Amino acid sequence: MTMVQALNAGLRAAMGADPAVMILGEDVGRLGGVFRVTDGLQAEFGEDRVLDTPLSESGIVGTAIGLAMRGYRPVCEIQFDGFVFPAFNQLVSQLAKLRYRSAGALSLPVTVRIPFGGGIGAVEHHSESPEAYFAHTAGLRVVACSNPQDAYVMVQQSIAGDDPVIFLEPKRRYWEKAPVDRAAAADPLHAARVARAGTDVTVVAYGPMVRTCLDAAAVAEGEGMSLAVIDLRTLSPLDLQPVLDSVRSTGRLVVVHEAPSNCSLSAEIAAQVTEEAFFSLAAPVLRVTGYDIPYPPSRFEAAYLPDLDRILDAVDRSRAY
Amino acid sequence: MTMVQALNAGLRAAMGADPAVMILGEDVGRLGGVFRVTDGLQAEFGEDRVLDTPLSESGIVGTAIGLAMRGYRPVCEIQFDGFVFPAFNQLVSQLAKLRYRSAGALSLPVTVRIPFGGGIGAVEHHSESPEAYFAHTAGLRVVACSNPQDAYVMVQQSIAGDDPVIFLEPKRRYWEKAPVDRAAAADPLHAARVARAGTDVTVVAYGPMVRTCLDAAAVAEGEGMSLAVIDLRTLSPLDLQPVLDSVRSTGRLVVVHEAPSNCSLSAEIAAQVTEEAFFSLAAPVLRVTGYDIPYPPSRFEAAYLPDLDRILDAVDRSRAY
Amino acid sequence: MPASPVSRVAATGDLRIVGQAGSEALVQLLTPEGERVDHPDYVVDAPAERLQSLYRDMVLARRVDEEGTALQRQGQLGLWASLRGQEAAQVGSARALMADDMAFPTYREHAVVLCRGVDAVQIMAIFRGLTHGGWDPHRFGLAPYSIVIGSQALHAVGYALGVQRDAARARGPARPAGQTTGSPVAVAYFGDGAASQGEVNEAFVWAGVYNAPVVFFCQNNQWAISQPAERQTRVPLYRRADGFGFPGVRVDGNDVLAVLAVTLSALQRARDGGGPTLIEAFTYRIGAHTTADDATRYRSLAEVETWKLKDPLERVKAFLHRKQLADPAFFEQVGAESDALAARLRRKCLGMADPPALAMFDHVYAGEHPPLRRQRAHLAAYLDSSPDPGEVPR
Amino acid sequence: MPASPVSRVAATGDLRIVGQAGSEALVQLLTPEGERVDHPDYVVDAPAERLQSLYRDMVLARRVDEEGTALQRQGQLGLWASLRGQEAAQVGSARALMADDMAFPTYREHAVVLCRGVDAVQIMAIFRGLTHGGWDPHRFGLAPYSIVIGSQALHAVGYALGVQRDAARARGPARPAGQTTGSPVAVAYFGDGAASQGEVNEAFVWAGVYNAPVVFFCQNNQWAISQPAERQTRVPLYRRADGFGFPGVRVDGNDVLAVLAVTLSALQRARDGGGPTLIEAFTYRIGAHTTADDATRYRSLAEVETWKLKDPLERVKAFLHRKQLADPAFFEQVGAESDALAARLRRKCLGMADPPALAMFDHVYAGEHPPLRRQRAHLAAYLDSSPDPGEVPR
Ligand SMILES: Cc1ncc(C[n+]2csc(CCOP(=O)(O)OP(=O)(O)O)c2C)c(N)n1
Ligand SMILES: Cc1ncc(C[n+]2csc(CCOP(=O)(O)OP(=O)(O)O)c2C)c(N)n1
Ligand SMILES: [Mg+2]
Ligand SMILES: [Mg+2]
Repeated sequence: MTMVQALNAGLRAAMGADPAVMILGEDVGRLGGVFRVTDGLQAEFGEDRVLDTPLSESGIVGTAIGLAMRGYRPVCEIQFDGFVFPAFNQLVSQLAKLRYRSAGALSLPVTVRIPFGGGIGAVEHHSESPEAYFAHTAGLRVVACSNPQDAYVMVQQSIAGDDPVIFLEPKRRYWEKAPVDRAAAADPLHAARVARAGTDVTVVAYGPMVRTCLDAAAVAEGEGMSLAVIDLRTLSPLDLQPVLDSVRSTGRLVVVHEAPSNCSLSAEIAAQVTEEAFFSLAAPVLRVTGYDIPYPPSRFEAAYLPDLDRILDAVDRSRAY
Repeated sequence: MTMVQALNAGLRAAMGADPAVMILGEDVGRLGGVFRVTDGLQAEFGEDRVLDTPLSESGIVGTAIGLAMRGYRPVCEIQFDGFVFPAFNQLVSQLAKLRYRSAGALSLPVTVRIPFGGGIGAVEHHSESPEAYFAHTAGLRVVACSNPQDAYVMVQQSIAGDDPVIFLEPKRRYWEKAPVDRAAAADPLHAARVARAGTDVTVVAYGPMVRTCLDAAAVAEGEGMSLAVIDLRTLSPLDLQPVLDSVRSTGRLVVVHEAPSNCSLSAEIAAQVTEEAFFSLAAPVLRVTGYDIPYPPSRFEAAYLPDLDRILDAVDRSRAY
Repeated sequence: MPASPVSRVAATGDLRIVGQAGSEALVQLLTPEGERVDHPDYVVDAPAERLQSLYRDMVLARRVDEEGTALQRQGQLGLWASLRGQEAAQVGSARALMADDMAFPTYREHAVVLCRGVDAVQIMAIFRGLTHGGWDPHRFGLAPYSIVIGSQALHAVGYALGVQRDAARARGPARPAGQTTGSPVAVAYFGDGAASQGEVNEAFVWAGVYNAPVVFFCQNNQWAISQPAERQTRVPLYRRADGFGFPGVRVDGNDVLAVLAVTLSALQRARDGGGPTLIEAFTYRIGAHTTADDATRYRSLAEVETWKLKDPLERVKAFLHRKQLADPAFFEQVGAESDALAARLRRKCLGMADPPALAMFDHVYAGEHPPLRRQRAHLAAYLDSSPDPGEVPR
Repeated sequence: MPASPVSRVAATGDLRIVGQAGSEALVQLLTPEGERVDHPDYVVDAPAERLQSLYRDMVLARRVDEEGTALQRQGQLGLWASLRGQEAAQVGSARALMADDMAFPTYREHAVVLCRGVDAVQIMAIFRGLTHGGWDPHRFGLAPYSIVIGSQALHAVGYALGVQRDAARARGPARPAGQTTGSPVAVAYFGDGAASQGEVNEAFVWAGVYNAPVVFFCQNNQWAISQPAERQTRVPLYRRADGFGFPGVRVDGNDVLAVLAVTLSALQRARDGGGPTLIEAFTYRIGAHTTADDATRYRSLAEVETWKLKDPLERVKAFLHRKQLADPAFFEQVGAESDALAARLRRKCLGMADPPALAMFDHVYAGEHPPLRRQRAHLAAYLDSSPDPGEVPR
């Protein structure tokens, strides 16, 4: 099934399992969401549990907090990455901090789903990668799925947990298909995953770039080079153990994401891996990222987004050290 | 004079030099700001130019954008760091992007002053260090002053520039005194500064932590250790040249800030310095930062904030590699 | 079309009120001189015990407030936000609440905290810097103090939406739409300044659209730090509700009886499925914004003196005296109680030990968080290895 | 107290209008059947040439819109947001503006763009993904399209505050407060959905408090993607203004004459120092939200058909015909003009070349930015060294 279908199935399962689970967002009900991730859920679970909201992101997150205080487990949909900022105050100063503020008396099991990233030829504000803002915010958890199986499992895990989760969905991968095994044993939510084993250079990515890195690894294999690809899955807390394990054998690391580089996830990963595996590194950690510009008009995105070539170029540069 | 007085003098000079300069914020007029940074400016320049605003941060930044489009050079005051988030949407999606969106037709010379950081025993939301959010945002410039002389000069430079600037003022240093030479030749706004030369370990900081690092360097000197201290001054764009120059001779770098560490400035600096000076480094870049928790109640802040001891501990650890 | 006035009958134990929001004038039942006046829309019949107990609440609240200011002056607290002048607004509204209602207060609602049954020591712990919160919101029906202005209004609406859903779930699918009689109500407290925040206005949008059982209780104390209320609106604040489709009412915020009546009536309306109400309690901040503020820089002493004449405690006292609804023994007893409370508070406050540093890592997350565990362990090791706190560094 | 109606006389060349906001009913001057009706508050006298030119504007706007949809279908544009049904609201309001007024549009205001004198090709360039903006806001009195819903309302207010200050500076310190006759006005365009955004409501706060020369022009087209307007408010949107202390007026948004009259009157009020007005143009989005939307999932065809009967172009055409204010030659000429515009647009659009990749680094900052310079150089070197774009990677 597609990732959209997998997410839909995951949400349906979560709602079926726990009557406290609610969905709220713009156009999530009758329309089923602009990407149809919530398709059919309102018809199945009722207007009370799948709530079409006013056009107000701060309202979506703010009322979700109140609902959580009343015992609900709200799942918020932010329509596109670029529209999460009106909710920023509620996310950073309220959702992230209310458990701490109440000395543990309040639980905030709120999942905030955000379709993120570029590559779909969209207009401004529809292709952004805001994950670093959230990873920098203590009190939040941040995860990104990269394939239908993970999407199906991780969205349920996020909803089931008692902490707020920013759940990032790689919209350019929404329509890619893969089998989903609903009964498969699942990794914990906050565990990175070795997507492909390899011995020459380690490549780390998450969300939309995992597929791109796997493609790069396939090409590299044809050229006699063995890339390990690690799908981070969890951006906060980071799980760098598989990365460190791999780097200790490859000695080389390339980190890939779409977001601009300044103070990004790749910076954090480079800093931590270098600190932990200093003597294992044969080359500095190299970063393949979006540029430090606003997301450009879509005709530029092929040049803006990390692609197979830029990844392999970084791999080459790493090996040249 | 104190840093508050230096900022006040800098703002007065900027307003005197250019009638397009305006100040807007909560309580900036009659009261002169809760820290008195704008003291006397409304009396001197009139209510039209020093505007007491409604309690609405998004309004402050949003109307400043409109004023800039009409040819003004607004200086916004956000009362405390923790209250900048209601304005986040205007800052990130509007102020940072409108020049780009208009293909260069619009100029947004807006300075957003934010008293930031902890150490003053305040209640929640009054001690935060949000700089990474802004440094991660392309289209913004971000600077932090550490002493009265820089405060005086940098606030004028920020106002005079044609780009939006997030101007961070270390509130715990507001009342520290130092002479200000109004006629002194000034560094460019976006240049880091060697605050103290040294040969054993390089220490980088900005804003409130510069004084702490200089104190640590003084203690270290007593122990026969020579620390170079670099005051970053500019967080976006970063000016890492003085850091690289120093690291190429010391081989060791410690980065210090109050903000939580995940995806922070210290991550970026560690990543970049390691990439640029890989073979010069005798030890990984070490980071002394706030913990990845919400800013704690004030009775914890002595343990939360990097202090002289924690800095010297990191220096020792660096030297132990 | 002005928001249509809806008649409600609210009863709480001894008190019977027939009230309706939507009238134009300030609702007042007790003048500053302590005269009982009638109001066409709020017909209230309150026995002596109720008036005594409201008076007592206000005296105790004022005493806690005075103690807070004193403790701050003596360096025992980092800051104090005084409620002086707003006792009637807070006590009158908080005493209208049922135990299972949920109040969402700001940093100034100390009297609300007391009325909800929380020990005043908990407030001191916040301003002493020991905790950001502390009481259990579920146990007391009281959310943590909100410091980011206006942010709590949406939480109240969300809570109210939850209540709506609970009622629907309890009643099953066949419930008549909108009827939630007897179920809890959420009350959002905020100030005149907060009315300018986008989030508060979004809360109005949501409350109107979903007909949420929520009461917006705005204490217009005339000032937001140095900004007079005219810097937030050019028409009376209670009128803001009109444009969102629910009633607004302005009540004399220094008249505890009127506040109680208006709040009870709004709560009943919400319980009956009538949706939200905005109450503007017209009052005054007698003190500075906080102990860190110098109010003489921006407002006249004359203004403050005028408002002191409208003191919320004095008018009840005068009324109780004049009508012989309380004897000197009552006033003596309240005085003694308040002395005891102050003494206890001071003793407890001075006795509060600083928490161990490592406790700052608690309650950030519910679940496991390895990086935080490592940071905590790192600090623990560091603290073990470092010299006594008293020593000069290194 | 409803916001007090204020009479204004507005004149623009051939047109004389006496109007006042604040009346209860929908303002209409031309019925869907093309009958001219009187309105007590807006007495309008419009010559034939004016009606013809408004009609022409609407025809051209509709044609541009149709071309946009067609080009998107053919893969030439990434997306198109159709204005169909809203021609009168946009043309009527935009034609009320003076050259030095400043409009702040959303992604759907194509007719406003045309009326401000911008080449329609510039709109295509945005939806083709070549640029985020493009026209010079200063030259055309038109800010860039705003996509983040509601964000532009505060910019309009800020611009208006700037105008206020310019006037004060020009007139010197002795000016009578609030008088700014003749100076520009800022106009914020937004939709029914946007009215739920906090920022829009903050814009109302600021506009009211500072009496800013701004007009809020809300096109209530009944839908925000799949959400009906009742999901944003339970009372008519124009009433929102009441609570912020300025007049709101609801106008038939499919009646170009009424929109023109109401907007002119509101602009004049702002120019005279009378402050802000909220205009709710009651209209309908005939098409889907955008070409990416499937409106059949959430609304009935019957509803759309009903609104088609209220077409903004047809009623003017009928009126012109019936009153013999335009001859067949006029309609023919407008048709020919519209054909030519469409052909030109299509030709230009197909001819738009992709920009060089390195241009994406332009206009991020005004000043020097070394890291960006390095990133640009790095990409340049990489592009130089990499294989032809046509080749299979590596
Ligand atoms: C979002 C935000 N901005 C600014 C502040 C700083 N601040 C604290 S209290 C206050 C004034 C609040 O006024 P009001 O809402 O009337 O409440 P009052 O203090 O009068 O009880 C301000 C500006 C804040 N706490 N939150
Ligand atoms: C802040 C924000 N949230 C969500 C969106 C996604 N979105 C685009 S248009 C739209 C509906 C807008 O409705 P309305 O304001 O009535 O304008 P209309 O499209 O009807 O012209 C939504 C939800 C957005 N652009 N910005
Ligand atoms: Mg107030
Ligand atoms: Mg609409």
